Amino acid sequence: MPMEEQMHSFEPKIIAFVCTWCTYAGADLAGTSRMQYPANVRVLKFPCTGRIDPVFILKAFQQGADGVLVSGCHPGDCHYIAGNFHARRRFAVFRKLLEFVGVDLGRLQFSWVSAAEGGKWVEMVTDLTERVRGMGPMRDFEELALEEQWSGAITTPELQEAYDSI
Amino acid sequence: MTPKNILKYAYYPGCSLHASAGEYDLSTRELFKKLNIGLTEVPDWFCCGATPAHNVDELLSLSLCAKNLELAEQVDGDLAVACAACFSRLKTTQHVLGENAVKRKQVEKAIDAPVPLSGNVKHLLDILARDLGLERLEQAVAKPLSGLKVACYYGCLLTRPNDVPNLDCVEAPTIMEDVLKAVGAETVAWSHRLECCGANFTLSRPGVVIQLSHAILDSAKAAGADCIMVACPLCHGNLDIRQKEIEGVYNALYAMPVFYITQLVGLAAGLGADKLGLDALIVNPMPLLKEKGLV
Amino acid sequence: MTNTIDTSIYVAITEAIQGEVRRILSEGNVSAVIGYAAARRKGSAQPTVIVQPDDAEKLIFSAACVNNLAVYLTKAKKEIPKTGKIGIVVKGCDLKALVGLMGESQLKREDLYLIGVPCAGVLASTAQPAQPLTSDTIAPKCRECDARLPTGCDFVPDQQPVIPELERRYSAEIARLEAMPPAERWAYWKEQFKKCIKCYACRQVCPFCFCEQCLCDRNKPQMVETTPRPAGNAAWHIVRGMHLAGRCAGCAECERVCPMDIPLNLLNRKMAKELKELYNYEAGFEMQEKGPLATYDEKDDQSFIK
Amino acid sequence: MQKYLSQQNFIALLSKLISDGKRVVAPRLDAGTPLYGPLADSAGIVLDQLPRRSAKETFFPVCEDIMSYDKVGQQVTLTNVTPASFPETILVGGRPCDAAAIPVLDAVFSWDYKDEFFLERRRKTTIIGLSCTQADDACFCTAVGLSPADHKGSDLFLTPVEGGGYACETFTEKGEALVNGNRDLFAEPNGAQALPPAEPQVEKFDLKKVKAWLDDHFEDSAWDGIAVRCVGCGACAFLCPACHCFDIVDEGTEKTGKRRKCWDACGFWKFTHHASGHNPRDLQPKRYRNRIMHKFKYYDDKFGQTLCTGCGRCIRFCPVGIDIATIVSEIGKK
Amino acid sequence: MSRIGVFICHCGENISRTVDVERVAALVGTLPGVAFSTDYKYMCSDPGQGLLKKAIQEQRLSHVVVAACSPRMHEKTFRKAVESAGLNPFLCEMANIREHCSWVHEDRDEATAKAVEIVGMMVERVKKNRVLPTITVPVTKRSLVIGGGIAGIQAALDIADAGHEVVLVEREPSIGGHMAQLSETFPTLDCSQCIMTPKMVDVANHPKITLYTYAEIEQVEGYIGNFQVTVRKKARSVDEDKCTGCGVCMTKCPQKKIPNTFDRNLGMRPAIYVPFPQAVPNTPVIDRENCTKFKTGKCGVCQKVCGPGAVDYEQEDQLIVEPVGAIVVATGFDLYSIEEKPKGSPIKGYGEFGHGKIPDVIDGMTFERLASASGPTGGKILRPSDGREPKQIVFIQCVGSRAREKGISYCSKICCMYTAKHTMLYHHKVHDGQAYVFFMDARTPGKSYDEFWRRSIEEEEAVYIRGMVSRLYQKGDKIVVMGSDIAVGVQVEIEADMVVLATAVQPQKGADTLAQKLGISYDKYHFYSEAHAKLRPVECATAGIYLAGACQGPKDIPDTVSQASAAAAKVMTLFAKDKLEREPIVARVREAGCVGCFYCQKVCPYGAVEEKEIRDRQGNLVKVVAYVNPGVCGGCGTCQATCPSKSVELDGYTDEQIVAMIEAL
Repeated sequence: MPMEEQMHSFEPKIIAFVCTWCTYAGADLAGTSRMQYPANVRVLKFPCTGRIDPVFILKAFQQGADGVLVSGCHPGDCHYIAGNFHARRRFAVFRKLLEFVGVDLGRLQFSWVSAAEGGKWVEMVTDLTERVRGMGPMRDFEELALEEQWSGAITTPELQEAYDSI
Repeated sequence: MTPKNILKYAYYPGCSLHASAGEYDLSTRELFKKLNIGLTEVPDWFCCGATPAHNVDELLSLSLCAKNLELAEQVDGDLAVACAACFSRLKTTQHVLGENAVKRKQVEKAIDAPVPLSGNVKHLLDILARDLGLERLEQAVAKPLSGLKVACYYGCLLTRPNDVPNLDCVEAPTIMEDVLKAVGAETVAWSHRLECCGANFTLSRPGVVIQLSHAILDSAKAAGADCIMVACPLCHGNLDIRQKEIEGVYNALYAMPVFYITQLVGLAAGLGADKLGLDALIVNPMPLLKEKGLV
Repeated sequence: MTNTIDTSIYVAITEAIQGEVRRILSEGNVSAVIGYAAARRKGSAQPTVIVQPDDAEKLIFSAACVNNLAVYLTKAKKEIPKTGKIGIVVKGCDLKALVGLMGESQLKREDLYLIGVPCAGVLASTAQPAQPLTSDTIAPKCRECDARLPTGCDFVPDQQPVIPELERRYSAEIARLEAMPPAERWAYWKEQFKKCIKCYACRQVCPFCFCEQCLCDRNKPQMVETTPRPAGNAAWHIVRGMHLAGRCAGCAECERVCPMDIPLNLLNRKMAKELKELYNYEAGFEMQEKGPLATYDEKDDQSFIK
Repeated sequence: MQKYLSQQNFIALLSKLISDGKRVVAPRLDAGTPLYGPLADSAGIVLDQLPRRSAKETFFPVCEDIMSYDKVGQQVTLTNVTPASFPETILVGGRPCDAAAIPVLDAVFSWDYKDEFFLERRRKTTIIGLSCTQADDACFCTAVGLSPADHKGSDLFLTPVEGGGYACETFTEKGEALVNGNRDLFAEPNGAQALPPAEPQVEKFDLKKVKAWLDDHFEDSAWDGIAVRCVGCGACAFLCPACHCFDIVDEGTEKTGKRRKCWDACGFWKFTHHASGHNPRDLQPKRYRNRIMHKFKYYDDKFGQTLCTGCGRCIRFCPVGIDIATIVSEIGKK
Repeated sequence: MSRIGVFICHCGENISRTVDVERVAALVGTLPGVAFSTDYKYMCSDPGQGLLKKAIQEQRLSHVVVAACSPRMHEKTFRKAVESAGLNPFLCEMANIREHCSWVHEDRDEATAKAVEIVGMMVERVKKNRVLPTITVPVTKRSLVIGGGIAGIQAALDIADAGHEVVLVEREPSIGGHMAQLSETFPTLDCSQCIMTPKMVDVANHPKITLYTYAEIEQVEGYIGNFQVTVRKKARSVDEDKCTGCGVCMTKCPQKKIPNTFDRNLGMRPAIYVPFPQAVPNTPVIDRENCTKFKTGKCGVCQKVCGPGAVDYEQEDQLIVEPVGAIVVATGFDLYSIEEKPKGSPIKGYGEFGHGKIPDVIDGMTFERLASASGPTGGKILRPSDGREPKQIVFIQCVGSRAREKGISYCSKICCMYTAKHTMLYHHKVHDGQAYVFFMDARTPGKSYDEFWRRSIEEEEAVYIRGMVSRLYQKGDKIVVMGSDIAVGVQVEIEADMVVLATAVQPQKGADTLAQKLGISYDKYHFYSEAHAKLRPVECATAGIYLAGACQGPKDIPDTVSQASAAAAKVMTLFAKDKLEREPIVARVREAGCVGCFYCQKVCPYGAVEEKEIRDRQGNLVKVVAYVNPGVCGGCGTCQATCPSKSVELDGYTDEQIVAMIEAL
């Protein structure tokens, strides 16, 4: 089908890693205030952004996420004093690494969303979803996952099919 | 890297020293020659923008100084500055551009060159008191200024604003006194060391200058000073050139010679009146100097 | 054009090392010394552990002494009899690793006797051990070396290495990659990572990979695929890059030993570059109680956070 | 049967095989590194350097799926990989040290358990060996009783001759079939002088004495000295043409995943690490001992063969310069 | 194989309106490991919970997922229910299909699909949940209070009155702190001494309070409920038990020329002294720096004249170890000095005000002593230089405060009010005098504060000039104050007889070293940091340590006293139970994997990570690993994300649980 439609029919998978005190609460607020946003996002709750290991972001992409949102408390608001400060450095560096190996950072968004910012949560999710929709599916890791060492590769019809399907 | 004991500097005279303050320029060059301190005038330097520029256009004033700083890089050694205003502007530029990357980019675009923020900008006072050092200054004294009571006048620009010139304590500096004591003079404790003289209002609103400079002369007199020492052409202009006028307005009599630091130190170093341009002073210093047996 | 690099000082250095090691062993200041000894292949050298003063003469230093011996003080340490203070021969680059390890409570300065080597450079992995050191055969890391004279050691032979100016290949290569569009970079690394066979030589020679149980060996949960397939390989090298960020001081052993020629040090240098730019941090120069990722500043850059 | 194959026809042969839909595995550059791999076109072949990894992966891949599982509700479905789907393969340019290892491996893979994954590939693969004309000081095939001109393991063996081209000799039906299938490309021997084979410098091991020593020195302080340098990576085993330890891992999620067979190395701390947490080879010397024992004793005990062909890869690429040639010849002198 | 029960809530129509709950229940029922799934109108209702419990027992469920509202709403509810049905509460998870799904999406199919995935994720997660027992920590029901100012005194009395033992430690020879130095207090102008001294006496006589004056904290070990505090009791050279406080020693001491610091050096005191007449305890202390006996070995008068023979020159410092369960820090404040500061110090002096070298330029606390009836002048306002009564007095506000260029950017909070008070006291004592105040803003929030301030202007005739003072200088016996009146836009010059500077409030000297001993954090000015600026203003991030008074930030007396009582209340809450219970969401170290790089320790905001030695049977040290103290751990998990080998795990948020969720996608 034409690229245009393809883009449109594509529903990106967005994974959000959020801290329970600010952003999760912010998302709850968005709910209680009945704001509307795309249904593409799946939320994983952490006590604190400080708990979010960069490997999770990698894992999310490997598991087929088209976009990843990481969000926590604004600087100074951390329920655990400094978790978000540590996270900030960790991610500042990690995103550079991902970028360097060729991941398009358009698919990875970081934000501070407080418990009072239901609106901002909606904005973050909507923006990322639409941006990623525009970028199309995250094929890099999916393709990589199907790659084999030549010696181990067996080109069975099913496999070929799976490969062509992406 | 030049060894510690050989001092050499790039020299930024500034406009005044090439005009109204010729004697400051002269005495500076002569004194430094005497003290074996190398001075190489910055090639093709131009106005720092002085006090007006930054009130009109910040980018302009910053760019002017930035360009001068860049020119100074061609000459080996730190940048020696005589005029307090130039000193203040150059320092301010380094400070502002060091803090604000955005402005720095604009300026670098304007002058089409990187701004040397690391280069050391030093006022003559700093060079005499610290680089040369009070001890070596004392050794250089040929004719101690003993018995001469001097009111050291800093004005507004030498130490202010906080954290920019870092020449000495902002509100209670002693560097001038230190230098003068080293050359045998006596310094008086007085209140108006750091008050404003009116600076460039001297042209636009002389009234302000008359009033402010009067207060300064007055308190110097009250403190028993024979003369005033300055390190800024503007201050000098207001206190020296306008002194007669002030005396007229307030019908007082000061007859208070106003020296440049290099003139007094030069005197102590044994330089003759001609090499110090003492004749260029409006308030004739000769009677005083004769009285003290210094000429 | 090729110009040879003067390694004549290595003779004097070798003698100095032998003398010092003989002394400290016979005086009993140390129980063992880790150094380099000549090996069978022409011009080659290999790590060795000496406990007898008489064996000191086996020690050498040459352009083939590429290994970062610091690794023997971490993982392999458990197998070197820990009978007391240990002497170790270190190049400036190796020393950086030791400094880092001290900061991470893996080593104590007082347990070590550091024999520093003024170094004019060592051979690249692509060169044969017998080849002379030239601007072509010198290891890439030596081209950007900023620690040719180790400091803070207990003993450093009094020699001055003369070094020609060599262009910095890593910086250039990083710039080249950064200039690519993401897809192209991805393709580049994919080709490289596909070759990986997970022999873990990179991990095993790395002084900072001192974990007893590597995260990537674990399967509950399986953070990264352990099999040597492109997916697992990429994940492994990304995770390792992250774990070394702010710690790797660029001994480039991982890259040297990789039998598949994967330019691993590029990842580490890139991380180092970023940390320098973000937090003005450089690993290995002085002992830091906290690395850049173990601390923070409230004013840290967050321009990437909405 | 003996033939002559010109350089030009050699390339032509490869092209033909490729166009016949055969998988032609030969040394070529993979992102700058010489490795065996399927040729996309005959021009890609690189014969002047020894491939970094041995030819064993043609039969014993770095990693291969052997089974997959899928869970739906309480229902679990298992799907086995069928060796039948492996492609017909011609392995070209196998060095004597690589080719010679294959028959050695036959022994272990067709012993009590028949490993169809290995054997099926073996059946479907024809090996064209190539004699060596250069050796470096890491090469030691002669020390283990082979030679740079040894055709062991080859179905068809090529020897470069003066004035270009190769003298070829077939040793199996596979080899003959290959020649017969392409008669037009093979000429009769032209009597050209074969280029002198390489001459590795390592003196011949006394394998009997080596084994004799190993037989009664399982426990010996010498092992500590030998392995003190070893940092426990798998480079030696993975580059080795004869090492064949493998690990079986399940990878995937709760819902779906694969069971995979991939190379393992006795250098790793996880090697023979029991679920209990106990490891009989808990220290590096014990692990390295296993490497030597397996190559020069156990395999001999079981199959009467030596598990080393002297390719020298483990010497060239050991991060810490462990030199098996030195170690073994020293053992031989004890 | 786990037997998971999934319960989908309609929440009336809140969920079922947009999510096809029956369908969700049906689909989820087919997930591996799910043994039972159902939907119900109101899961949180009694019948709903009943249904849950019944299912757990009848279906022998091993884990539970309740798909309903936000866990922040009802997680506790359902975990309790699960517990009452005999399952560990932490084997129950909630899937948020209301706030995160039904309420934010309109398309029924989309919402239903999303709900299925959300529940699916939680199903995978809950499989990895472990049984977590609640953590309990024993509590020593004794409390330490550091600092004997009004804050410390108030906290100590409150805690002691609640029946718990208190150890009160004061650095000075007497308790009372700064409040004892004050003359009268705003906004009521009652005499500080009169309201302070009774409380001091209460402390001294309270059976539950152990008082250590002239003592400092040497070392603090342990954690909430279980601290071991070492107190250094400095040698007083006077035996407290023998001394009757008759004071003969002081009157007879030949060395009487020592500046009296309590009186801001306005008066003199002997070498053996009590800081002020109402001191508690009323036991003198020998100032060894200045005592002739200690300097030259001669003298010894005090010992001779002391009837009970209490004077003891050989007395030495004592170290006393006190086990306590909670600590209240009330170390109070100190005043900024305008004197020249050492080069490079972030705080700078005031050269324009004469660097403290002009004798009649004093600070507010000195003025308090002048105004105090028990002060060096008996309450008369007299110039330190010549003892004359100042007829023109200038008060300058914000000296050091709100002055970024001087190194302090905060507002000292109390100066506006006490300066207003000073103008009143001055006017009461010098009727023909005139007070001027230079101020930036008058900050008078607080009960009847503004009225008080206005009174100083409207009734007590203080002249307030809005503007800064640029310079002071001595001119004859006058002090010329040059300032600006920005309201009128003119420069003003006042020839004053005396100038009083409202200098900034700073933390006590050594506040940082004490903080390091206690393991609590402090800001760049060394004020102690509270755990949360709004919600936990009296607690430190370090569990079991509480803050009272100006050590946390500038405060006036009412605020200080209320915070002290609040801190006391926190201590009592802690002491209300014999064992401290806390949610078991804490980090645990896998010692097998830990290599002791202590990254966890470096990033832990709570200082919960300790070093632990692992030894073999022979007692040889195998390695040093990290140990997380469950009593102190705050449960943020930063340690786990930082640990290179993932050898520390946060219960309830383990890698297994999280990876399971990611893989469920």
